[in-house]
Amino acid sequence: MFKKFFHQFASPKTFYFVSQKIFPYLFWLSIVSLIIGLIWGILYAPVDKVQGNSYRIIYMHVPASFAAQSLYMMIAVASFIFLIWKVKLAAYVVKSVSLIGASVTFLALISGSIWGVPTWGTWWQWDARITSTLILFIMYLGLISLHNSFNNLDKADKFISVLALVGFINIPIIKMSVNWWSTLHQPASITLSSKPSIDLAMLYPLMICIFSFLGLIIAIVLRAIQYEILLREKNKKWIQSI
Amino acid sequence: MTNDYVLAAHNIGYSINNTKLFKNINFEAKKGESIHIKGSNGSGKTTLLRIIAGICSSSNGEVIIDEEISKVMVGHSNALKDYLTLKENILMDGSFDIKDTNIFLESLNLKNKLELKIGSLSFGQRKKASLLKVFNNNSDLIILDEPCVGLDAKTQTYLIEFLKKELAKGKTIVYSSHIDMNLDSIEVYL
Amino acid sequence: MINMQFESLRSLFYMNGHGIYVWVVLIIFLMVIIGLFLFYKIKINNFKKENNEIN
Amino acid sequence: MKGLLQIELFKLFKKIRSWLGPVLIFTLIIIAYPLTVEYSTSELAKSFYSILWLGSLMTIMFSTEDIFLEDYLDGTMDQYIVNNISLPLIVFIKIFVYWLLIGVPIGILSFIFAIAFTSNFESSLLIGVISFVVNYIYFAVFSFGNSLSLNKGSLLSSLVCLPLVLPILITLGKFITALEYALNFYSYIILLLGVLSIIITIIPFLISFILKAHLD
Repeated sequence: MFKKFFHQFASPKTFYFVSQKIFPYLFWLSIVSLIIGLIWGILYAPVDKVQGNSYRIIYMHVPASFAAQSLYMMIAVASFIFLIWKVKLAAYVVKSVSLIGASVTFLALISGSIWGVPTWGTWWQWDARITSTLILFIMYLGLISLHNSFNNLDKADKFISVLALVGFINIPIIKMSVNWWSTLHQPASITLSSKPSIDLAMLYPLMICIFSFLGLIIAIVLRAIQYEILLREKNKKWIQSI
Repeated sequence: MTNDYVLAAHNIGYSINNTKLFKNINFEAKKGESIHIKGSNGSGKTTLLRIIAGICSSSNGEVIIDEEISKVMVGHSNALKDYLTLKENILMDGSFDIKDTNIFLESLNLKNKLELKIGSLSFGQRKKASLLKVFNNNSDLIILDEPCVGLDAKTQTYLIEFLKKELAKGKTIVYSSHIDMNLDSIEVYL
Repeated sequence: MINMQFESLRSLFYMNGHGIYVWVVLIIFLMVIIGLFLFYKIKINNFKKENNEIN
Repeated sequence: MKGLLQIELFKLFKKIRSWLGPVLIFTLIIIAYPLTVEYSTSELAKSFYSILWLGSLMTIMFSTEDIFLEDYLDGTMDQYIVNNISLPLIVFIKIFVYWLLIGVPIGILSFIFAIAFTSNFESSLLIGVISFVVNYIYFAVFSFGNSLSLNKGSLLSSLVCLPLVLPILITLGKFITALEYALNFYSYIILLLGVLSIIITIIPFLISFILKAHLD
């Protein structure tokens, strides 16, 4: 019963048309609220006493890191569904999210690195969080290159989902061990992690930015999945009539 | 469906990247029968044989083989180790020893090659060496993918005669071949 | 709670010396979003074009 | 089971370059290391451990490159399935055999080199034991990576494996610190043994699933 429902809902065709309907709402809503959030954050939020204006990077950096982690979660769930119930759509999700996830993680890394210049005076710090984000980026790259190296996409789907699940189990282990490792060093005087009692006036725009960015990324993910469906199922009749 | 079929295939289809390689293949084989799989290059003969052997899984349909039945398969890749001698390769198989193999080694002209590394044998000799698995088997189902490629006329006749005897013994053979092997086979076209 | 933090356009761009970092990050941020969006838009459009030509 | 073990051991043993090569490369890395720094014994001992761990990591990464590739290409793997030989068992045996012929010598060499560099027998003995355990973990992880990228080269597998071995490297660093300052290092050994026991059980099934997908 559940399985039947699941298969029907997860049929690429249904998904294509449903997402086609959802996309514009999600996209424009996220765009508008992201613009509001960014303007609020960059122009109107109060200045941070310690870091000065450079802290405003937080309105781009934190949404990106948050999305980077959420997208990996999405990949893990999709791979699980693919491996257990053999739902093809889930494999398309894994494939299309991995590229977007990599770009978002790259965004998180580079914004963090630029933020590091005025606050730490260096581009790169072997801080626990940065290191685990770097590893996350490498994991995304691994997924992308693994999928790209196989001509037989059915095989590639299986490999990428196994790897994604193994990576998912590995993420908390990496976080723990990296945290553990960085206690060897002198703790940085200001870390990204310790936001000393963030002001509400800073927090509201941050929240808006986080969620609207996530919404925007999900809208793009929908597009990416649609593209993947078109590409993989181009022999199907319904696609030829689009 | 009666139970005396050793091998039965129903509506087998195989597709790569949503492109169908073949579909709706049906055949059944009893003991003592053979099946000749025919088709042009790239039509999926090897894939079909691999599906029958249980190495690949088909995209649709199913192959029913009695679980009790033991199989032997010789494909394009001959599963021989270049860096080992012929003797070591034979012993590695585990299922038979040199004594039983002696007759076949003599008739295949491999007797004096036992101590040579596989790497130094010719293509035909390697093919013969990989066919030893078939000559010296107790399996009920024999799967052969282009067994005659690279064999000289004498060995071909020898192989065909051998297979005829096996059929008479009640074994089942599934093979693909560009050469007609005169085994009175059921023909399956891809 | 909501106050404009900068008196002039000049101080907005300068941000007490931190402006360059903030604006560079903003540009990269927007570029990645727009890039991803356009990437898939173009790909889908190309696909549809080819699809229509074939049929 | 015993027969399979003998066969795999024999196969690897006969391929001398596949097991002697990595052991030699490991030796060369450790011997070359003092030549790259200015001579001073205390300095040498300081980063000796990093070189040791990275040396064994690299060696094992490189030595597992064709652990499954050969059997996949020459059709031996097809024969395993046709003959109903359990694939997880074969995978387990292969990893074990590689560890026996490459990992164990590297562990012994680590012990010898540790004495040479630190001249502390007890800690060197511990290093040797840890090296045995960690080498097995490396073999399992890199076999996993190489089974994924089977015929696509080792670049991909190193990309895949890096995040997986990172926690191990960090644990090793912690272990060395504990050893040097005479803290309680047994917890790290237990931790590594725990990881080892999980890996020994899970990896063969994971790899055999992947190999099966490759044959499909």
